[in-house]
Amino acid sequence: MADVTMAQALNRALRDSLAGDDRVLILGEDIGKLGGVFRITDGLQAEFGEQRVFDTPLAEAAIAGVSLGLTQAGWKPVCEMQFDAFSYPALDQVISHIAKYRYRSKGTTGVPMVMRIPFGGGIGAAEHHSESPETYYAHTSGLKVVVPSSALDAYNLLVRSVQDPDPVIFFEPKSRYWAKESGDLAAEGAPIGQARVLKEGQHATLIAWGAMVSRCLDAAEAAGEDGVDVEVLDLRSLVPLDIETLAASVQKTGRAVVVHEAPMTAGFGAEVVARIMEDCFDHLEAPALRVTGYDMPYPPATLEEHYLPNVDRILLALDAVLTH
Amino acid sequence: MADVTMAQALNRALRDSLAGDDRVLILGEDIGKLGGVFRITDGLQAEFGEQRVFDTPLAEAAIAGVSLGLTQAGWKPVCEMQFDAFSYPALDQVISHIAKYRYRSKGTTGVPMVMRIPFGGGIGAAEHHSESPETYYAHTSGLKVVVPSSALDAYNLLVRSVQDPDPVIFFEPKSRYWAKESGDLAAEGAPIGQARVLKEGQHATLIAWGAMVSRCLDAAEAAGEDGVDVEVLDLRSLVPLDIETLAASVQKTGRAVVVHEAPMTAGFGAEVVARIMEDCFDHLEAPALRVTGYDMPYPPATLEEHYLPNVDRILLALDAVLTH
Amino acid sequence: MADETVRILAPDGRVDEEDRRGLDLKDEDLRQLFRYMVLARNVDLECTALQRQGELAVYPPAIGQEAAQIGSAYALGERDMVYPSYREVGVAISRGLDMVEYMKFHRGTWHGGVNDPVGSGFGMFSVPVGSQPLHGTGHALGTKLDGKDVVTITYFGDGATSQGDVHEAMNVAGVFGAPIVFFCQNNHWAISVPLEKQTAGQIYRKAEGYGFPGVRVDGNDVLAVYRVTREAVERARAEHQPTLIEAVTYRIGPHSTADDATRYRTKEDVEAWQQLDPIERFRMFLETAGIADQSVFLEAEAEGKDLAATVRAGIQGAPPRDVEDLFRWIFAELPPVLVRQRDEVLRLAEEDRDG
Amino acid sequence: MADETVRILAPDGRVDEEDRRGLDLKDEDLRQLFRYMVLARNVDLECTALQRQGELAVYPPAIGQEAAQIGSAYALGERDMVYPSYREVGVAISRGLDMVEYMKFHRGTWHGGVNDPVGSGFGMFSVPVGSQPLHGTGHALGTKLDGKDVVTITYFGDGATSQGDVHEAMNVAGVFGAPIVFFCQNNHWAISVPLEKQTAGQIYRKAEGYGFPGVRVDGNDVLAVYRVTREAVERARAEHQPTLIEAVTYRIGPHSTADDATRYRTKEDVEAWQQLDPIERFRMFLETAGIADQSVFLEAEAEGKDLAATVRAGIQGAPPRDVEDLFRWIFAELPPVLVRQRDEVLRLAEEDRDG
Ligand SMILES: Cc1ncc(C[n+]2csc(CCOP(=O)(O)OP(=O)(O)O)c2C)c(N)n1
Ligand SMILES: Cc1ncc(C[n+]2csc(CCOP(=O)(O)OP(=O)(O)O)c2C)c(N)n1
Ligand SMILES: [Mg+2]
Ligand SMILES: [Mg+2]
Repeated sequence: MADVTMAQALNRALRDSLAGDDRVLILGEDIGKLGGVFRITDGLQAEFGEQRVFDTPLAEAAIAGVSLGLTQAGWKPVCEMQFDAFSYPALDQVISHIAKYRYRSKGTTGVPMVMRIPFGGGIGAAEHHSESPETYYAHTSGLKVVVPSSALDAYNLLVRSVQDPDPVIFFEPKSRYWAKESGDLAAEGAPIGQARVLKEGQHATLIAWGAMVSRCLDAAEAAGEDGVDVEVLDLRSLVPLDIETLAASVQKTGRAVVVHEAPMTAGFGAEVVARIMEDCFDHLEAPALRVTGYDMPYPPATLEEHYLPNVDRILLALDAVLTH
Repeated sequence: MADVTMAQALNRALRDSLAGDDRVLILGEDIGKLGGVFRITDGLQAEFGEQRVFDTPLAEAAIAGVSLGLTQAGWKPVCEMQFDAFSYPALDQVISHIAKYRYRSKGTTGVPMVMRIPFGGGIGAAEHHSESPETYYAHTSGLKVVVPSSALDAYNLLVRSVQDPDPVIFFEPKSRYWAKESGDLAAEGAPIGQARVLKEGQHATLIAWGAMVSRCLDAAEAAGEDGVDVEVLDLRSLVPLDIETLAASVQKTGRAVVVHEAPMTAGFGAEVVARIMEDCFDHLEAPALRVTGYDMPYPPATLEEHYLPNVDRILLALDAVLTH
Repeated sequence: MADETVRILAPDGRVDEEDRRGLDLKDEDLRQLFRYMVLARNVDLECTALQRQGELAVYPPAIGQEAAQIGSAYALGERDMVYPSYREVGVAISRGLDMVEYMKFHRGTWHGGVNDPVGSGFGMFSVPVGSQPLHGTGHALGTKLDGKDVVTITYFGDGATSQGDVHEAMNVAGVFGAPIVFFCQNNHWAISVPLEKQTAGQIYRKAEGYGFPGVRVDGNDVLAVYRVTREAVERARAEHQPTLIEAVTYRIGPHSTADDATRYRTKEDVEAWQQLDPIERFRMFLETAGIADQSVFLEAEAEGKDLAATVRAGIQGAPPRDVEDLFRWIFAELPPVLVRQRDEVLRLAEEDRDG
Repeated sequence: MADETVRILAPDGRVDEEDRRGLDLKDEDLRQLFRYMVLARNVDLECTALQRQGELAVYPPAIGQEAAQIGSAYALGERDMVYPSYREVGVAISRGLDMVEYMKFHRGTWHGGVNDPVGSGFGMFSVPVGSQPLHGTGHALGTKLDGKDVVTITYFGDGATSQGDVHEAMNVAGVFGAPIVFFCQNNHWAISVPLEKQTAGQIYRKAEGYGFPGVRVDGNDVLAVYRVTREAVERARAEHQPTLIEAVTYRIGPHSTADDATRYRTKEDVEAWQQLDPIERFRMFLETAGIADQSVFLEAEAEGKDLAATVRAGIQGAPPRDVEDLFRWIFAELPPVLVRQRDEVLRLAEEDRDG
């Protein structure tokens, strides 16, 4: 049992996937010799060769569309979008084809591919490098949308994503790349489609995914010091969404706050609140609230601390639902 | 006071905008001689010339990006995406530039353009011609997102959109293009950012936009026959959202159902429910529910009736909130 | 058409004998080409009629483009793969697809065109213009990685050449040496937008920028189309080099049955091209060269009528699919949210049936 | 570089005298070109240093690309408009931008680069690779519609040529005869991806497909760059014809200060190009031709150091903007939801300040 960062865990998941299944390919910008700008693919080209791990021209629509084509030649491509906002040129291929091909082809032609997207803020990056576009994907029927929050689960989820028969959009919380977790790397964690209760509690439920999970854990700890017993739910999988675990938790606590980095309006937090409304209404002691990024373009690095949900804002919201 | 279809009203709005402001331009695919596949731009090129109204090459990213460039040369472009799903190739330009340029340029360089997108199903069209992508846009900070539901308001909203200093994504409900309304065309209706109560009622609020508004009115009428007095709210403007009118109505009735064609998960209905949760919780007698398209790619034409919210499904949801 | 356009058959059916001898086509093949073209024409006309009668929702006629479609498809090997747009009825016929299934797309009973794209070697209809060449490039790259002896061909229109995706597909194919043929049917129109408003360049010369050959061919000359495609296919197979082919032809019909082409072009525009009809041209050649006679022509016609009748019989009154099918193929396994949604739909459908 | 590459100055500073006389540049202009290049080099190096010292978040060095940037920008008229990427420090300097404001992008105090893109004739930084040529095409089309005597130039890299947007921009510009110059700095790298993995074609020959001229120029030869850009600008102005220019140069530095270029290229790769340094080459020419002497060179250096010092002084410790600014420029008028959000942020910021 050693400490491992999320970046290392992801790298290992890719390595083990390449080693375990000779139909797996890795492609993207700068993922070869460079090993990716975050080094997630470090060493993979050297180990598996340029046929299995290769750089593409600088064209995200092409990376997506070519990946789809590769699946139809029997491959399982894992492609990388270099940063969140650079996945947008690929949206048409994702929405119009990758998400729809199984449906369109009456189930004959699934799309077993993974699109990895490093996402989110908090790393002091330039414009277009800190966005949280998960809603665009979660609203696109036919895609699975997965977001790990810790190193070990990142390994587990990525290996499972590569094995999944359907297209998985795999969001990697950049600001957690270097966060460590102790344990063995194994794809033995919860499958895609299950949420995890990371901390049990009785008074309120905090719901998050990606980088906001650790922030919620921090908030829960702070609240605990004031005697408030907060449950923390890591959704992990936005699509399929684990309504059962979500409803069970909120029905128990009667109070919920969902936290995400993306802007509030039509963010995935709204979906979580809507599900709580539908499935937990009679158990609610207070309105389920959202703590999110604001409805603005992602701000410049030196101001991002004001934009991102922080422990204070989460505690304020907890206070609001607890005192309602 | 004559009967006018929404298609005619939109055509007149564009005509009057071109006539009233010589900086207005119209561009898109097949919008010149053909007058657009729905004839919304019929006769405009003949009247205003090929300098003001012109066809572009078949490239939606170009239409969007070139429109942005045109604003920086002092023009007010109104561009057309031929169908909903064909707006996706332009998403990168919309999200990364059109929505952000005012912000990025510290307010010096707004983007006074309109992107018209005929949207929605119910017209028996082929794949990719019936989608409801409003969530993608509503979740993109920096855009206004507007959806008329009737001919007169379509005129009013389009004229106002063209005059707006910010980028407006203007969704046109295709299945209502040929629906008539009686009255004078004038930009004297409610401004962008205000919802309209189309029918007052005491027992529950139906909330919709675009083509689903008339379906809600039908449902309200049917409910009325059973003595249920339903209020119908036409949001008109998803961004900015008129939370005041929304909250006032739901606080009054205590019951709400939101209806849209787009798939449920992370659809804009979730945002409406989340706002109701936040602003009306103590007034709610029942959970606010959603009646939406299902979480699937838009189905083939011969099955779309099963996908689209219909009066029966709306009545079922009304019943659920009324009997909760 | 400029000098650089490859042509074997003159519009009056005369042929450059040397060119012809250079072709690896037996008389039998020539008759087969003719046959496919006639089949395509018949099915195409029938489908336009079926749409007028309300049996199809919409149909995009391919009339006039038969030489481009049949000539190119005939140059493919059995296991080669096609990524089409929505107008490739001729390609589909000569690849042996089930044309009733194919037309169900246009009836709106399901998306896509055929059941199993990979199995049939014919990708699903691609409606978003210009999006499918990327799939073709990916497929071609995939077969190359496997060392398979498979060539991929992708069809798209003149309008599609304006799309970024088409550029990206060609560029990527060039970089990876993907065994693919980019086959552009320049039919002079993208709905109402004429070629000269689509690009100021020459389509086939766009290949220069990608480092592989670009060829322009008379798209109404089935022999020339066959020859340039054959060469391109061989180049792809043997040298892993892509080719861009611009087949210059004309959209004789409207963009689709929903289109009113009189709004943007004249009868004269069309008539000039009707003179260049690819089937009649080829027929004259076959007759003059003594390769086929009236009986062959009549037989092809009859077969065409038969196929058209089969399509009509298969499509006429074809029912919508089961409501359950709505939910069958979204994911390999239906997640809980969709189970709820399916149950609602099935309940409602049943209630409907029951009264 | 192949024959077709335009060059006036040999790497050793020798010049084709006839070529040189053909230039509309006085000795004064030549000294000015040199001055700008030296300013750019100095600011560039300073900013790399500032980043290392933590004063900038990240910086993309332009070292080695000064001739391409200065030579092309010098060919513009005063009212012409630039749509840059993120590496155009030399263009910015020679267009007279406030370089402290410019660098605030790299400090992360705001996006975009300068205050008023239209007013300053210099668009905002465009980070999404290849996205800005479309804005340039739109702007150029807009000025043409107004009959204005304005030319637009847009800068992008070799990597950007793979993007669909760049293709679409050139194609649309060709169709509309937009007065624009597409200026590609082929610096051989897109982060770690070398040119040969970016495209199998020649960049300048991509213009063939769009029906306008494509020119390749030695991008380390400021005179040749000036000449081809001048010609392109005049062609745009007088004939409304776009031009694609490929300036062949080299990214001497890492992609950005965050990049470790040793992972993908050797010292030797870089050294070969360091021999071709554009400033030294031009200096030798100026000296040999008697146009400038040591005093001019020293003066330029001194001025460069001054400008670098100004940038340093302006940027060092530059505070973040006010929290209020977060909400100032989202819409012309702040809608209710954002008013709520702003009030929350301001309340929290105040509480923070108060303890
Ligand atoms: C991305 C996209 N934009 C717009 C459309 C609408 N549309 C359908 S076909 C067509 C014209 C296509 O022209 P071309 O590529 O020349 O092919 P052709 O129809 O002539 O065979 C257009 C604009 C579409 N299907 N996809
Ligand atoms: C759409 C997009 N994809 C990826 C990136 C990440 N990225 C930033 S610069 C760069 C390489 C650009 O290469 P090139 O166009 O040659 O310009 P250069 O940096 O060499 O000046 C990449 C991949 C980006 N900024 N935008
Ligand atoms: Mg065409
Ligand atoms: Mg480069």
